[in-house]
Amino acid sequence: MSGREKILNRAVKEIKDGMCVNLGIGMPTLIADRIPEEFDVMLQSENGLLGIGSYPKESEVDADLINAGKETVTAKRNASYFDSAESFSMIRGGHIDLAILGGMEVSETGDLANWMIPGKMVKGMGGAMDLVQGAKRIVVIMDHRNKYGESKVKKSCELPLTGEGVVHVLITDMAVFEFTEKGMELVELQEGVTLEELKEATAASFIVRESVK
Amino acid sequence: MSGREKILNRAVKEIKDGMCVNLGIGMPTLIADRIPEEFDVMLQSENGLLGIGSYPKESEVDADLINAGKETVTAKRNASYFDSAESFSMIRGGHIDLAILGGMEVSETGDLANWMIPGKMVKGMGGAMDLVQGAKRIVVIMDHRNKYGESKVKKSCELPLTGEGVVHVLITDMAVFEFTEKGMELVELQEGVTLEELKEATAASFIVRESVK
Amino acid sequence: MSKIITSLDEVLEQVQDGASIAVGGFGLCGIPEKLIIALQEKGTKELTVYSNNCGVDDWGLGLLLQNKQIKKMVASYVGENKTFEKQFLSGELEVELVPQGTLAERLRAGGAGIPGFYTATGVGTEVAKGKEHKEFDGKTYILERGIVADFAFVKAWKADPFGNLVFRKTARNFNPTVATAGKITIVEVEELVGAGELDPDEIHTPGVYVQHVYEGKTYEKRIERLTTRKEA
Amino acid sequence: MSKIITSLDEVLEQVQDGASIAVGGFGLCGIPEKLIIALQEKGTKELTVYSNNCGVDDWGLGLLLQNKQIKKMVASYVGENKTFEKQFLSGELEVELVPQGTLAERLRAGGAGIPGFYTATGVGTEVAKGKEHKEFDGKTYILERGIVADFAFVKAWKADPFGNLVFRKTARNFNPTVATAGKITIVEVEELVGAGELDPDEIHTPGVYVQHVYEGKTYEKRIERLTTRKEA
Repeated sequence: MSGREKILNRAVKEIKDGMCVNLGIGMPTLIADRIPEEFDVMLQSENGLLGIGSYPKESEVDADLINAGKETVTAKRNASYFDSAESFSMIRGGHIDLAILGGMEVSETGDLANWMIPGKMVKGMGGAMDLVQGAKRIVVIMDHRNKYGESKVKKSCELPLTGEGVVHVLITDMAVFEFTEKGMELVELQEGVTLEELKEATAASFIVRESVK
Repeated sequence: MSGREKILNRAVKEIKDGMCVNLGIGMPTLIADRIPEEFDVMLQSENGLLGIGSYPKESEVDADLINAGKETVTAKRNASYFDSAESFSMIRGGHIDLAILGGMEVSETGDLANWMIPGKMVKGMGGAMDLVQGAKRIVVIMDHRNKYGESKVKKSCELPLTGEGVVHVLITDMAVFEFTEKGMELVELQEGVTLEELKEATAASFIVRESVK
Repeated sequence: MSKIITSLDEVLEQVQDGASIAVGGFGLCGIPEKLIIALQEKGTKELTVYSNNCGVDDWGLGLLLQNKQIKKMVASYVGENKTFEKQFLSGELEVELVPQGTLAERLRAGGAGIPGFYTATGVGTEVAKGKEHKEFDGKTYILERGIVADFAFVKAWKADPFGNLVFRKTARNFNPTVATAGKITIVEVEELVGAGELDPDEIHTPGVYVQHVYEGKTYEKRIERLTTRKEA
Repeated sequence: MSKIITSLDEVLEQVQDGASIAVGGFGLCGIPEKLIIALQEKGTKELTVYSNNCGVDDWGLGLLLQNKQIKKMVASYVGENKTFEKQFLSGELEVELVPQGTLAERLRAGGAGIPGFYTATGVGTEVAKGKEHKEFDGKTYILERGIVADFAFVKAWKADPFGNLVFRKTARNFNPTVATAGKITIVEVEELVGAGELDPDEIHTPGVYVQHVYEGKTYEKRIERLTTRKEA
């Protein structure tokens, strides 16, 4: 199983029946297909749709119906459309149960950086800064290391922050961490990863939950 | 012509074709019937209706359709319904061209008191404080004197204020005043009233526009 | 995961003495009749109620007043109610009068995760006393706080099983605003429709704000001021 | 007093160099195509534009960029546009990046007469720099300002002669919010309907916010990312 597969398979377990969920652009979007069919889950798209359906058949394509990644989509049963102010009232007001977002860096205090790299062209934060402050639970998914093999799980973020102390759960291809009052806590190792390997690969300090030892 | 008739006849002249207008509860509501039929005027009701129609025929009465005075009404062509937050966005955001409100006292600096009398049971300000701050133009209509013959047009209000320096036009049974940078300015005398009578009946200091002299 | 409930009693079990409740309606129009009656029967006390009005003596929130269940009332206009007057004058009832637009905006802000906002409404009046004043572009405004209530009681016209709501005419009023401001939002409707039967473009309140939906029977819908013109 | 206009040129005469314009749309979805093209043709310069995105190189607000009409862009995401990148890096274009929800709320606040509000969005980030911080109930928030623009450019689906608007699906997005935030709001629609033809319960934007309505023909409605699944 690829690292990405491991991440997605673990991430989907965060989604419970009945939840309203926002999946970030990119890798998080792929989680949609893995949600158990028997679940009643409403996916929110911050441009103004609660109840994202599958991609349309070619004959169903509608330029007036896109998701936050600007992809053509459909709406599922019981969906609703609304304007952008309403959409972020939902998000900021804590009415979205869960947001799953991609990350560039996560710090041991739960800071998240995922919107810009200094020196590179700035694209903008879109709705990410609103989501990390508003959704009830923030799950970040990302590769544990960058392409140079350096830890993306840091003592403190080097990239500009998206939010400070906002991450509840971090899921990487190596492990799953929760951020609690105790600090950053390892709660699961991905299959085939040892605690020693993880410590080697991680710049952040973390505590190890009893169940993992 | 009764004092009330004079007030209503003069007040309706403040309404121009194409305006969106809020008429306060009580005497201002009576202005609706005097708006020229050829005018396209939309009356706003702060409970959530733009485009108040006439009172319903008995067969048309609908408990779900009332005005801010809790009277059953109808909706006219091109009307819209909306929620209370939206209704006051319209008002507070300056999208209502004109509000005509009743008054208990008006001061020479344009303060308005129209919501409570100390010692009497407080009923509440309803939407009056929002209207006086939000509507583009505030016209107050009231009798010039109270039942004891005392001036309701004061140097400063004795009753608790609804708004400070908010009145643009004051129409009484004796005169019409505008509030400008110059101060309170007499712009019209009601028929049959002399300047001397007005001065006698008015506690406030006012200047007299050239055209009235 | 249907949100439909067939009895209000069970869900009202959650409403404990001392709870705060935001209640929809304007006058007697669009009030959650059934929820108010059920709460009267339950007898929960020491309530803080946010609602534009407080009903009349024998209907709407007046029923909870009569039953002495309300400790504090936050409203913009309370003029139609003798019970209210008595309890207020005797000091039994605490009252906070809030301009109507400020009340609507405070509920909207609470629901939208906005803890405070500035408004010119009330500047220079008793409403401004004790509140932070701030100038923006040369004009003075006061700081008002968002309201989040433990519960929201909402009356809608139609709902689907996800809790998407549609309101009718001016019975909409505070209902959609209140629906966003409750930690637990309970909605009573005249008609429950099947999944997918509401047009997604015409939904006034998305179901994300709603926890429970109850279909009420035979709405009384009292009229406060019946005004008519002659039949032509 | 119909608000219907049959040419955009006349009404755009009012838009002078240096004007600020709030523009609806998300990506290329629900953008006011005709207004943007007409403004490109008019050539008005030194514009400040408030819009979630800035189009692509050859469509939407990208057309105004190409034509060097925009001095300052206030947006949440501008990633799809090489012209933008070039002008930004060369310093020709001033850019203010605003979180999407904060941008929506700032426009909504401006339209609603709220000069400022507090939000947690952006606390601890670059967005918070230089902004007032305030604690409410132990949590830190920053003060954000309402936006009022000289003009609002809106794309709706249907309108009546009073300017009541109905939007379609996710083409609604920023359009209703922007409509409230313009001193002069100009709306283009796909279909103009007769007076009274819109159901008052289903109007998304009441006409009070709208000054001019224009019926556009043959909308291009470009799709940025065509994603499909196989036909069954």
